[in-house]
Amino acid sequence: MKPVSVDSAHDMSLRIYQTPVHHLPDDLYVPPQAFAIWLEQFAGPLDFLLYLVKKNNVDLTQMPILPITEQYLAYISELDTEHFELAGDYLLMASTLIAIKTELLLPAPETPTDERDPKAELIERLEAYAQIKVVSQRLDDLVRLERDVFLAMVSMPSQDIMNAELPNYSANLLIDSLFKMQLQPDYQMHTIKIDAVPLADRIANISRQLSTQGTRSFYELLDKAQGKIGVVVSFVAVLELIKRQLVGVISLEADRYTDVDSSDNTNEIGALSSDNEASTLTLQWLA
Amino acid sequence: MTDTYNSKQRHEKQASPSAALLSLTDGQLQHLENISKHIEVLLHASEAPLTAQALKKHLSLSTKELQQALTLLQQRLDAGVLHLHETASGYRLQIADDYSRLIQRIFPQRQERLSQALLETLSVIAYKQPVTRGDIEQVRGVTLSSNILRQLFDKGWIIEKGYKDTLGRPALLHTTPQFLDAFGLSHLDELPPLPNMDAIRALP
Amino acid sequence: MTDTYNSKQRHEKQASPSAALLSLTDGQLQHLENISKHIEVLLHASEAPLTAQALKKHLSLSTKELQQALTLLQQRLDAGVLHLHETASGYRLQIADDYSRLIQRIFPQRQERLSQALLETLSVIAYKQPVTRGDIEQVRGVTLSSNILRQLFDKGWIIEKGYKDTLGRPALLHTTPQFLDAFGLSHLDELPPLPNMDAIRALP
Repeated sequence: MKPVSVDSAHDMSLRIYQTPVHHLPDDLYVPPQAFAIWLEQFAGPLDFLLYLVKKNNVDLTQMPILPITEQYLAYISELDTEHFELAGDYLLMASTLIAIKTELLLPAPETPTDERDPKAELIERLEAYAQIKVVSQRLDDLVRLERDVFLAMVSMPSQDIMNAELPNYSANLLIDSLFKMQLQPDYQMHTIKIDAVPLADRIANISRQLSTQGTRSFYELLDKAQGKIGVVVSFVAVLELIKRQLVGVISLEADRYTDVDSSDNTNEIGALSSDNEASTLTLQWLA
Repeated sequence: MTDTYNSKQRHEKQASPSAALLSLTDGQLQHLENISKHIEVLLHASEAPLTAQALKKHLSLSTKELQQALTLLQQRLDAGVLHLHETASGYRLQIADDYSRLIQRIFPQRQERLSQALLETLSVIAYKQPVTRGDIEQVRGVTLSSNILRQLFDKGWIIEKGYKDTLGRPALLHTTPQFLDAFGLSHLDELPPLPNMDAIRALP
Repeated sequence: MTDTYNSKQRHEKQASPSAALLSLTDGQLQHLENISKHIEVLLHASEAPLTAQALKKHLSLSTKELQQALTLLQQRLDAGVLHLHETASGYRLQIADDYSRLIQRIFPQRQERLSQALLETLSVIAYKQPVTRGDIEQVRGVTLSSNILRQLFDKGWIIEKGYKDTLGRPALLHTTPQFLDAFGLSHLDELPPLPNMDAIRALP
């Protein structure tokens, strides 16, 4: 993970994608494809800038912005368009550097402005980042569970005995889990609150139904066992899916409602539909 | 608490040469004691059950050493709550059956609830089998915790069979007939059709 | 890695009243022995460390009974390879650190390595908490990949709690007790110190 590995790759002969790499010269010329890989060693543009500062052998506060900008841009220009995705953050930094450079080249304004000195700001960010980088190393040096010490794993008592009360699982649980994996912005999945009907589960379940069946009415998507709260959560789930453009509304047909099995739960559902026309919301999978 | 404990008896019968241990010198016994501790460590650390073969290979043991050390291990475990369980796929350490009620009482959800991480891992194995650990990590985008694999092995839902012919020859994971049973399937073909994940993933 | 493992020492110190066990009758000792086995079962069966509080509640124990039973448990474990470890969020059973190298050698896949990106993200959260995703991106100068956050959530090392009162009310991230557990810390105060800025400026 250290930039020196460019040099340490020196004595190897290897092939990165289509480009044979017999040796990497010290002046850091790297073939374009290999460059993308080389860049991946850095945790980002700030890390890369730190490397350049260090390479120029200067104190961070004395950072010579002009040569460093030149060097930075020279490296980044090596990136071919295929790797723009990787380059996004690097390009953003490039534009910051160019802005700073431009500012430095322009004559100083006669009246001092309120704006902060962008160079000072950049140095501050570099310092803050360098601090985090050092401390992340220190964190990594701590004795860590599952790297330096290990939990003891044991099996539960015999399956037969424990299984006596085991429920059977539906295979749809598997599919729903895959949907969740793909659909959930997972950092929300872990919010701690007790939902009678978890939204994430409804989203996954409705996605599965719609993606396999194409079109369904809102009513058909409900899990009748979940009661009123289930209707509300399902509605929010549908809105979320519409927002993500996974699901579209086909029609609000009038009076289809009565076609739907009008047994036990309809009262509850009916009570929620806002007006007497009892129009049906029909949804379609768009993905 | 223990009398009906058949696999223990089975082990003791097979290992009845515990008398044979009596004829060993202190030095030899100490050596075996160390081996038995190493075996205990590996059984605690392994995701999948370990075969006699694997134990012998990892610790460079003869068959006799292994048997003697396993006998010692079982003797030591008898003082606690674990026992050495031999399954078709190898040895593992297991909480004695007598404690199943205690566990059920205190962690009732432990049996029923399958965590999202466990389900995702299982789904990837079920749909893409055979897969390596690395494949699963690739699909899920996170490192796989040993604990999850261990749980899947414990439930008997997955097994290791064969190796992928790449660097490190990682073991290949498959689902088992017990997995099909637990999910009410009679054949892998009956798994619900996989939605088009690429389409979903590609969406903004 | 091994000898300086202070919480081990801490536990041993605290559990020194093993002498007190000598004055007990056989019946009392048998009773404590059973309790210690139940504790062992619960610690093995639990997905997370168990606090003294939880153990007392589950097994209806007095503080004194718990302490005595834990002492007995550690004595019994000493004959084998496990160690009773007290962490920020309770007791857990782990393999004694003397055997770490053996495990690393035989099951290299159990050694979880964390990428620099993940460690940096975790550091920002740990040292600057509570932070938003935007704060992390600002410090690191990189778009935050959802895989990294997902991994941190998956491990239970971070949680979302509360919102920042700015545009969009972004969620605030905090570290959890599991994070402390995983890094062998009992309190956030014990995090390694931040390097001072002068040292940072004069980079090596």
